[in-house]
Amino acid sequence: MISKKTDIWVAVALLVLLVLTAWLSKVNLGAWNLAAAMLIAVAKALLVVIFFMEMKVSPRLMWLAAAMGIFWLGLLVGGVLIDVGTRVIVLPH
Amino acid sequence: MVAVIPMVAAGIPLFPPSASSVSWRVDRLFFGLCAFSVIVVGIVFFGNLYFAIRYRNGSHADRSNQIHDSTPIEWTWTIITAIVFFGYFVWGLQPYFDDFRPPADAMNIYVVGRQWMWKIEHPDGRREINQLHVPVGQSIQLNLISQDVIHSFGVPAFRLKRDVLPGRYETVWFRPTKPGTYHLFCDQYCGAFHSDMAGQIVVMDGARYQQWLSQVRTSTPMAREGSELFRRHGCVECHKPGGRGPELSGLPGRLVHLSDGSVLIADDDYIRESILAPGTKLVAGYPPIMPTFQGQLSEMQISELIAYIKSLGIEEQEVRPQ
Amino acid sequence: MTTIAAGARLPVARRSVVEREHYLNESVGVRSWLLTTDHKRIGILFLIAITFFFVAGGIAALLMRINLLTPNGYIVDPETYNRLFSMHGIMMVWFFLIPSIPAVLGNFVVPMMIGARDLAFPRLNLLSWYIFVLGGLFTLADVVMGGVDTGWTFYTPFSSTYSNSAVVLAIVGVFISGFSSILTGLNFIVTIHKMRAPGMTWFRLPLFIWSMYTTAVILVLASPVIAITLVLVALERLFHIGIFDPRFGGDPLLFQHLFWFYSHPAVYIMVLPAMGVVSELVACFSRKRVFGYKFVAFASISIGVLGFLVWGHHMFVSGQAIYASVVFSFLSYVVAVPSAIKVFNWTMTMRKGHVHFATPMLYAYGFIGLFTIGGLTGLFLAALGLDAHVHDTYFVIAHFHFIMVGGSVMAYLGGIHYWWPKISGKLYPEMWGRISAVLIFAGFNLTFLPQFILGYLGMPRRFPHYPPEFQALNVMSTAGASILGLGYLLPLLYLAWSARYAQNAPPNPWGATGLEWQTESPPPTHNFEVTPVVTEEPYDYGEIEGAYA
Amino acid sequence: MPDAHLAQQFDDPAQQREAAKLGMWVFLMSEILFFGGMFTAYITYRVDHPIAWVIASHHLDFWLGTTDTALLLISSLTMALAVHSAQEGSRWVTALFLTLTMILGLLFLGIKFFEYAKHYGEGLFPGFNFTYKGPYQREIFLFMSFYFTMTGWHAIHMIVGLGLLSGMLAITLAGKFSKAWHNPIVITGLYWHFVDIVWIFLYPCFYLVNTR
Repeated sequence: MISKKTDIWVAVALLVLLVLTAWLSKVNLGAWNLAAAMLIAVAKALLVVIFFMEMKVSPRLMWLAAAMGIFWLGLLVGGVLIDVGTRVIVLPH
Repeated sequence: MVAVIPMVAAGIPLFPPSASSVSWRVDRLFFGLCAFSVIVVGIVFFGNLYFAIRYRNGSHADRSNQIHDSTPIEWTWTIITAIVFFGYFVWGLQPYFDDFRPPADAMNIYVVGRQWMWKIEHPDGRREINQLHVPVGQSIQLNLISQDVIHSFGVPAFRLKRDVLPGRYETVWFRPTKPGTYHLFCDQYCGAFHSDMAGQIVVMDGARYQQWLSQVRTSTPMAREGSELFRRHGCVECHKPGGRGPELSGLPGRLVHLSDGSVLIADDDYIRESILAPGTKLVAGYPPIMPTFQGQLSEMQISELIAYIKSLGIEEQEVRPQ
Repeated sequence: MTTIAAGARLPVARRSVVEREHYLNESVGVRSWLLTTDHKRIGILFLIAITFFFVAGGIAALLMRINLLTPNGYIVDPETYNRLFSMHGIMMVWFFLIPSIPAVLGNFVVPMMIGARDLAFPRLNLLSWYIFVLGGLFTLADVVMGGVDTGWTFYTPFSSTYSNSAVVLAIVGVFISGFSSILTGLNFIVTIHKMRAPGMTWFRLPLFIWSMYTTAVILVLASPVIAITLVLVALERLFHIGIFDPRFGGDPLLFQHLFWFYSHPAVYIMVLPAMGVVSELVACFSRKRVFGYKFVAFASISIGVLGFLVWGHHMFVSGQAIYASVVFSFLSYVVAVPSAIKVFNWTMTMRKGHVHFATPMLYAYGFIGLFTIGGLTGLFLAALGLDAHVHDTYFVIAHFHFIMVGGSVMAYLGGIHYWWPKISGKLYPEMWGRISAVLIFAGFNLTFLPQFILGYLGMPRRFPHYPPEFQALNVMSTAGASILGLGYLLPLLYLAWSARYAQNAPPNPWGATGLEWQTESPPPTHNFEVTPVVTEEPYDYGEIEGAYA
Repeated sequence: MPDAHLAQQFDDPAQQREAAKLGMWVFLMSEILFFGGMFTAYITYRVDHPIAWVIASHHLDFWLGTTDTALLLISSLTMALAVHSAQEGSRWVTALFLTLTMILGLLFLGIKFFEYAKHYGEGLFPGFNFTYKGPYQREIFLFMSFYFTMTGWHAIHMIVGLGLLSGMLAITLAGKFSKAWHNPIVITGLYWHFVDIVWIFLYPCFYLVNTR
């Protein structure tokens, strides 16, 4: 079982990440801002999933369910971006 | 298949005309896929039939050493199918890429799709509705855009189809190779009169095209468009000689006796009001069956109808689209 | 285990037995049905609900076909015709085809096939039925309020801005029925994972379970996307928030991407269960294990996964980028391979078997033939060059009706006949079953083969008026539709008749393997007196000489 | 005497617990796709109008968004602690943490509706009161539409979560849960953490849009 102490440390880590991402958004890193914000968001989400949702102690099946949800979201976004990203738009003059 | 012969003789079309530079390539791909389909359906049909008859219950066929699994067989028909499919995929690409790269010498024609009508504008400013006259052999580039919903400019004879999007130009090109009149359809569902949005592509050889260019007097466009609306919205069904609605030719300026006994001189407002609210000023002796066109006609369309009704009275031999 | 021959030559052994207690007579009365948590009763409740919508959708289809007898519309004006094809689409897709095999046959048979007493969440299962009925009521309310004229595809900006029909009501109906799908899918996934009988490993599962598992995964992953997409359209219609509105820089293709991301996997939701039923029928009526069990099982899984990658082939001519169209065209050819494998495996199953031509097997043959043609015509539409010509024409209509009606509905009827003795405890009249199967096959072909020709001629879909030269082929299609309509009426009659008056069915009338045949017909409420233990491979027909039929 | 809470279709409590958790995870799979649809639309428009998105994002209150995120992260902690104490069977500690979680949730919603009211006042509420005139008016209209739709749906999920939590609190106070039987709290915990994760992604998408 995940102990209460671990939970508290995870919460502290989450708040630190929140402060980090908030601060980073004020700093102009160019294209890296988007990447940084997304990376930190993914890190926070993983912390919540693994510790708070006790994925660490759950059987492989739960991992598969969570992973499939994310993978399918990736299919949807990826498929749409293949079209939207490579479209040559002729705007009406 | 014996029934097919009389069908063809009775003029039932079984294959569309092939009238553009690309159509024979699309047909070749179609027949290639048909051949493959006949083979596969043949294998499956005769395979099932043969096994069904030979191994039907009660038959004394040899059923020793039944095989339930055979990985080699499975992989062979998987790989063969995959390779054949990949071949057809590559074959399918080629006609598609032709559509996307119009030749440099193409004549630019602007097509505006709007609810239930194609407005086509030639490079020299000539405007047509639901009609496109083009010379044979000349590459035509169509710049398609829609004013409201998504339509689709479809010409089966040219094996051509491209959706017409609001807010964005779509370009497609074709080169007609055979003179004639071919169907133009709206292929993307766009509302009540989606099927009435059909028109014609008239391909003419050089001489007749020049003759068409010079001969056609561009009548007052408003009246021309009005006549189109008059037909499209079904006014012609009632307002024709001997029809259920009052006669409209020569209406402007004429005295009209209303069902409530009063009399008025027909003017634009009266015509406009009786289009939008037909019940208010009903002509004597006619049943109140005319539907309201509120919300179906824009202001511009109503003025075009009025222009058309006015032109009815003056010159009868108006050039109308056939 | 002696197998008693079904059909007319059966020695009449009308058991004047004191009525054995089973799930049908265990508790009686409307309350017991409306508050049941028994997966078998909920399956029957779904059967009743979707049959109503099948009849309603079928009537809409017949009216459309009659209207197409003449080029300028025979009985209805264009606005009504548009509402007819929209209702036909919505009712058939969401209120008949998607729930047909999973919610009726799946609910009834899945727990019994894996040796469980019930689904994992029986109350959620009943909730799924009530949600389905609520969605159906909204759709009927929409019909009363004048119907929707956007087609079942709800393309924007027409559906969100320009249509002045009861679009929001229809959207709410479909939105609610989406959650019924999610709950059914959720129930099946958890049941198949967690509640299999001892010894029932994954590779001892019947192939019907494999296809139901894949369908459940697709149901859970695809339905929410259509739910949110339709909600956005409803918000756009009610509050003009501009998401799909080109005037605000909205992307007209975004709706099509989100819609087809659901709707192509939805066609696999409709056809995969049918493939599962056909695997069962072919194995049972050839008295032989399905050829290449593992390949057929993994073909189901790969169809489920690949089915999510191909939605762009609906948008080849709708202004999608060239690069995306090439990728989607390639993937559409890849997803066709597993379907081909399945057809070859079914054919090979019959080799060296004992083939019986009972009604379910006739439906299985119908499925294999028509699904093959349907699948192959899909290759025509996936070829980029050819799609430019046949997209949005009657070629597409013929293609998907070959798979939906020729495939799914045939397999659904096959499954209903196959498990009817287990559902109702009665034997349906075999002769009538065969007559209706042949009638449906003939009517179907006469209806949809001419439409391939019409499609290549370029007749667009959803056309109330068409050029005069297409009339002859349309008349043939309407003639076929009337035969098809009659063909569907017959099973309704003789199955209802058989539920009351036919002979009682033995536990295993077809001599089939599978746990659902090892318990009584109709089964007790808890399915098995003692939970069976599975020891050997599925479909173990061995060398028994089929004494049956 | 078989376990009172063991449903008839299960063989033993462990199977029932695992089935319940798997059931909730499968439901969360569908919820990921439900919000995923909106995120896909959001990404499409961000690719189409990158600069406008940055300007539109400045209309949102950065500090309110950050405090909201902090509140939700802490509520996730209290929820996890509630689940732990439920597993240990201590009734009052569980009730305490459940109440804390609900308070934090209500605070979050309070801030959120305050923001909604503020934007309504500024005339930035598409569909109801959108009077913004200025550069990128159309794109800001779109951005705000997305903001209200996506955070709106998130708020609806929060309200459902608060409903579930109050139900759990009632059952806990009535002493029905024990060391052996506390599945519903675990399930509610999974749901609450999921709603928190959705906000974790909503926050950067709307409040931290600063460059391309």
